[in-house]
Amino acid sequence: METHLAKRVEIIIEAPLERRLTDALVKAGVTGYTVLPVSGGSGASGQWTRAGQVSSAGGMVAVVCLIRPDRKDDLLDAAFSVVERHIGVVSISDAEVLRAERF
Amino acid sequence: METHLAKRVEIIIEAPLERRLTDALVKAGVTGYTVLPVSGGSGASGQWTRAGQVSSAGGMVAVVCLIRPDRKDDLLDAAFSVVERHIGVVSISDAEVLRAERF
Amino acid sequence: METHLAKRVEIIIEAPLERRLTDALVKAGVTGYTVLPVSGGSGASGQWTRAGQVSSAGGMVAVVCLIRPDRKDDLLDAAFSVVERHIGVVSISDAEVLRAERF
Amino acid sequence: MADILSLAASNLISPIILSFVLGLLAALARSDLSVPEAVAKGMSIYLLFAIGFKGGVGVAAHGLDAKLVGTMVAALALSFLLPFIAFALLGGLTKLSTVDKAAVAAHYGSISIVTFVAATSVLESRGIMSEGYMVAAAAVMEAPAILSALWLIAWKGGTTRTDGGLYREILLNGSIVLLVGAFFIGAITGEEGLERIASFIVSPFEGVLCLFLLDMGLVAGRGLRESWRELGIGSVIFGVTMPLIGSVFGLVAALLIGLSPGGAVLLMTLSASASYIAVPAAMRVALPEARPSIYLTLSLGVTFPFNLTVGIPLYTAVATSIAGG
Amino acid sequence: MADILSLAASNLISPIILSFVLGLLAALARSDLSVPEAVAKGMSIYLLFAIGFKGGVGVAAHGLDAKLVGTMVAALALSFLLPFIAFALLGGLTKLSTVDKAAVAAHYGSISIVTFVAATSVLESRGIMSEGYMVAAAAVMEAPAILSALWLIAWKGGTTRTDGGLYREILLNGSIVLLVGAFFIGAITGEEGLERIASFIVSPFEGVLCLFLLDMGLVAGRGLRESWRELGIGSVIFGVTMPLIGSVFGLVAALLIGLSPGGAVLLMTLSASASYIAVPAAMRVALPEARPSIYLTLSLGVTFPFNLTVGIPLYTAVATSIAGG
Amino acid sequence: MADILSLAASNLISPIILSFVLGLLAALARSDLSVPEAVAKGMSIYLLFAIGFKGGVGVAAHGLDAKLVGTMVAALALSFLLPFIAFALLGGLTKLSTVDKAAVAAHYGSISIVTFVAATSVLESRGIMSEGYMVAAAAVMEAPAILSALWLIAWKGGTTRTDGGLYREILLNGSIVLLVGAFFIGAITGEEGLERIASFIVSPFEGVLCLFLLDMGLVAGRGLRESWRELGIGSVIFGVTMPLIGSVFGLVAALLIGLSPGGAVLLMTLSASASYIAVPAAMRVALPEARPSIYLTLSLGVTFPFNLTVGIPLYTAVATSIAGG
Ligand SMILES: Nc1ncnc2c1ncn2[C@@H]1O[C@H](COP(=O)(O)O)[C@@H](O)[C@H]1O
Ligand SMILES: Nc1ncnc2c1ncn2[C@@H]1O[C@H](COP(=O)(O)O)[C@@H](O)[C@H]1O
Ligand SMILES: Nc1ncnc2c1ncn2[C@@H]1O[C@H](COP(=O)(O)O)[C@@H](O)[C@H]1O
Ligand code: NA
Ligand code: NA
Ligand code: NA
Repeated sequence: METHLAKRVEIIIEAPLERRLTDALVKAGVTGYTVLPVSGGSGASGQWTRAGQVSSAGGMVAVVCLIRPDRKDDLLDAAFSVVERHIGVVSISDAEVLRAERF
Repeated sequence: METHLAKRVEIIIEAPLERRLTDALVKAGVTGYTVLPVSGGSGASGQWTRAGQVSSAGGMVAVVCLIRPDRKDDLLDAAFSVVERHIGVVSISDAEVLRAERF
Repeated sequence: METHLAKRVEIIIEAPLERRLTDALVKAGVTGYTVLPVSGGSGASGQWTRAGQVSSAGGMVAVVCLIRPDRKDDLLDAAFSVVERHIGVVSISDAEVLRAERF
Repeated sequence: MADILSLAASNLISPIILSFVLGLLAALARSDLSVPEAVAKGMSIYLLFAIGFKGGVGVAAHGLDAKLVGTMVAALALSFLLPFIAFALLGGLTKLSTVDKAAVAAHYGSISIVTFVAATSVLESRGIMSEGYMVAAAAVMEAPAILSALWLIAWKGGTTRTDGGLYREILLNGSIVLLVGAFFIGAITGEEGLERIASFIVSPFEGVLCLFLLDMGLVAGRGLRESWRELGIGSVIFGVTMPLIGSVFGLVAALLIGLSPGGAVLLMTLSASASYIAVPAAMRVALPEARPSIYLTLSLGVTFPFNLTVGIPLYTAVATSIAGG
Repeated sequence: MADILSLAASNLISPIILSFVLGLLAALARSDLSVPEAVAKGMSIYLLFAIGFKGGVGVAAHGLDAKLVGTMVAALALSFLLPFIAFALLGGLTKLSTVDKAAVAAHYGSISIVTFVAATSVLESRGIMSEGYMVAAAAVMEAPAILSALWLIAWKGGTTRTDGGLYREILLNGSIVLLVGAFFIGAITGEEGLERIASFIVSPFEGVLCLFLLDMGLVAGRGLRESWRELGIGSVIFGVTMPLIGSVFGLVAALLIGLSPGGAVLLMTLSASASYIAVPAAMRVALPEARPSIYLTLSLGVTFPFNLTVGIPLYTAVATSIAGG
Repeated sequence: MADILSLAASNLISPIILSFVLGLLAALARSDLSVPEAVAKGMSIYLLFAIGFKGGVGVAAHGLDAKLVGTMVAALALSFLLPFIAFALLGGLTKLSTVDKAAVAAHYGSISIVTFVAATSVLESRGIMSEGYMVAAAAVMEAPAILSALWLIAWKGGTTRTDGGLYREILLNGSIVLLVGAFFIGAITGEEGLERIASFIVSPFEGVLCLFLLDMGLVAGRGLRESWRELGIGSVIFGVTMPLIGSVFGLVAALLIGLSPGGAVLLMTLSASASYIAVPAAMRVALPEARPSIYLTLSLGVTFPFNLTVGIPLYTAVATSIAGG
């Protein structure tokens, strides 16, 4: 099966910023993204869990984005513009994908 | 701690196909897989969210599968046979695992 | 955008052990982690799904941890001490991160 | 006519309809109001269980009548037949691909259980009786239309993905199993069983229906906002014409069988309504090339609100005046 | 005074308060008791829908009175004004940064709908009537305080992140839309509508409130356990003083408008309560540097229990004796 | 005997049992019917809160009687003792490893709160009174059996993983905390408190129980389908014998204490039932080598349905005829 090089970008960001991030990603030219729920975590700003929460404020989501390697910088710029002042982490790893025409 | 080379395959696929995919994976010889819920996303076929949905039709799941590197082709063939006509993405990255005897 | 090398460790572990694992990670010096819900899976000990479950016993969670590469061994030792006798998988992949000062 | 209008007006200002409208408006205005998926599924389980159970109790109380078999046969026939009519109508009104037309047709041959529930709730508020086994007719009509759609595709030379698993999935679909199962539980335990759980499945029923319709409004509104551009005017005309055509078939069947006016209203509603749970999932497996932005938007965004606001009062007025109210 | 104490005591041993205490204790003792997020959101949707609907029915039943406009203006003014008082008070009592002070101030200018609901439930159990449109006042008070906080930051030379989207999000926040929407549905369908869904939104209301407060106790307790170290004694004093100050402003406004004693209690409660849903989400977007460990812990861990246990009985006693009970 | 059979038959056709059967059949037939995890947890919170609260109100109404202490001591003793009997019986009937035997034994010393709830619901429908504090006995019996199992392992030379955290987790387990907490809330607020929330925790109780048992049937059926191959015939015999043995111990204890017939039924049911929430989670931590496919399948797939269908009517018949009904 033929595969193609790609980058897998995973952005863990506060839930209230989800739409702003995905809008920025789309503007930066990504063809798609997937949002995974996050149930808890810990970092410099303390520990948290979604259990029993009503407000979206106390939670994060993970946005996974597969992109062609040459789009990496645009995407990171876009992501960073949203994440900049906020808590959350951005990681990038090398990946291969099937069906490169989709990215 | 000794680690062993492996591949991490992540398949984001429509929820109604989950069982077909995992059956195909098992047939292709994977020793295990893990299914993560997906709460929303966007791609060529538009944007979606699971919020308020009752039908499984309007949603996707992420299936993560750690395999020995030499099993990669079998697995991709199996995955592709299911994903082929459907929306969704398949990505593979290099990984190391503990306890290689499990894979 | 400047990125820094890191390791992305993903630990899929039984839900009742979540707190023990995260405590061990924190002790081993990780600066943060993120917990993702897992809805089902399969492995040597059979197939399972969270659907309809009340007890935390029949389920797993995925703990994702981004670390500086030099912390990898400490973290794996810590993770292994918890996972050792239990079912579950640990995988590590290379990654880059933004904002290295956070890790 | 004045009667229909007044019925429609009084129907329109019910909490049920207004809750749907609230959800629709909130979604169109891009409010972040949303119902968690688990809660929506929970309410749907509640509604299916309650409506099935009450149908079963109805059968236990009033006995099986001779019309039961006729009703089931008619339901089966309608569900097989209506997709062909829908397919032909779509051919006349739209330029959709064969696959899209077949997928839409499958939705309109199948049924929307919430539309059915809303109709029973209207009947109840007007004191119109109906046959308890109409719930079984609803269950019978869920799946056959999918086969018609697959047959249409095969006939047009297209390919579908129908492994053996698909038929089991369609038949043992969660909502069918729950509806039928609850129906049997109701039929077995009867009035006595109902009494024990009435304050759970009867009294709060209409309130839960409000919140569920709020959610349906949110989902429908989100779908419309995302996909209305893909719907041509022809599709929209289809979305309001097809239920009317379907309801006529339902009415004729009801008259032939000799159903009560309430039963006729329900068979009309079933024929007029379009699926939004079982069929979409089956389509994703069997006809992945068909676009949900067409079939879901039509079924949930056009036909569902049409039936809720105009359709049900209309079918009620027609059936009660023709079938003798 | 004895009256207040006995009111407070009888209030304290209600299932509602005790459920909150149970949640609080369970969280402090690190029990793994927890309510799933989806269930908590489901209960919150139920409570907002029920309280909005009943408010609307109240307006439909008793008619709009001339005080309505006054109440809305007062609610708006209070929500704009209180953050400035809170900001000043925080300046005197704590060493918090400007950003933290502004964020806390926004919470105290806004309202906690559960505190409001708990107050209505106390009023009901004492047979004290209140104006139905107080629910609309609650909705009006949700958002304006956010603007005051942003203005405070700008005035102090700080920067906020306020794209156009933010204002839409604040105004079309799910809880505001649901509360206002349900209010209108209640007002349109009136007593007749209420009757159809009363066994859903009226009878089980207080029981659902118990479970919701159990969850609030769990969340508040977890917050306190995690963050109490970051709260200085000054902040805690603020957390119990500010509601009292707020309630006095609410009382004065109520007297000026001429609200009924029950209405006065509710306006006092609104002024005294601090947001824990809409404002925190807005703060995460607009003032990301402000620490949730301060503003959420104060609002949910200090002021919420204070109002629940001491505040509401106190406001009830004061309002009924001054506004003529 | 005829009495027992008629009791059993009338029990079997209750909506509660039939809902369980429906879930079981749906899972065995591989239907995709499923209840979301959050909804299942929400229902379990509701049931624990309601049953605890009602027990507390019972104590408040009828007062503490001298038997209370005896009941708690007996409950404690039974929970410590029964695992040893189960362990020995498993040794005779099966070839399971020591670890598996100990884990199964822990489950049978502990209790299933849903079985308890189903028994109270049978008692209520027959108008048989029972002591309110039986709920407290249920809470007392949740955890001690775990210690017996760990002790059995240590005695056999095995190793367990018991850090200090484990004991806190077992004792402050969510379901124990909620049950005991609700019991105290009920005892404190009494009949007056109950009245305020009765239409939430009393009237819809049996209906919620139906849906919860539907879910239990689904989970049990899935477990059976997945793991029945691992159960030998010996294990299955254990799964229906052990509850009978347990119930005899419960009966003897009840007679020694002088419990009412209803109380005796409940103590028998507690002794006969096997845990499916608290113990499995503790086993995953302390005895990871024990196989859930054995202990969960036995507890949920064999013993739970046995008690629900045969056990409870049998215990009721025996207790009422011996303890003087
Ligand atoms: N090293 C890390 N690995 C994985 N997730 C992290 C890490 N650091 C932070 N996070 C996630 O990001 C959130 C905010 O982190 P922080 O800004 O450090 O408080 C945490 O609650 C975690 O969910
Ligand atoms: N580049 C991508 N990165 C991550 N997820 C994607 C990507 N493209 C598509 N997806 C996911 O796959 C689904 C279907 O994509 P598509 O087939 O492009 O409509 C989307 O809704 C996303 O959840
Ligand atoms: N190869 C694998 N890839 C991904 N997840 C796995 C794999 N093997 C096991 N798992 C996960 O770990 C759980 C326990 O695995 P096991 O210990 O093999 O029963 C499974 O139910 C899966 O959720
Ligand atoms: Na139809
Ligand atoms: Na306020
Ligand atoms: Na037992």
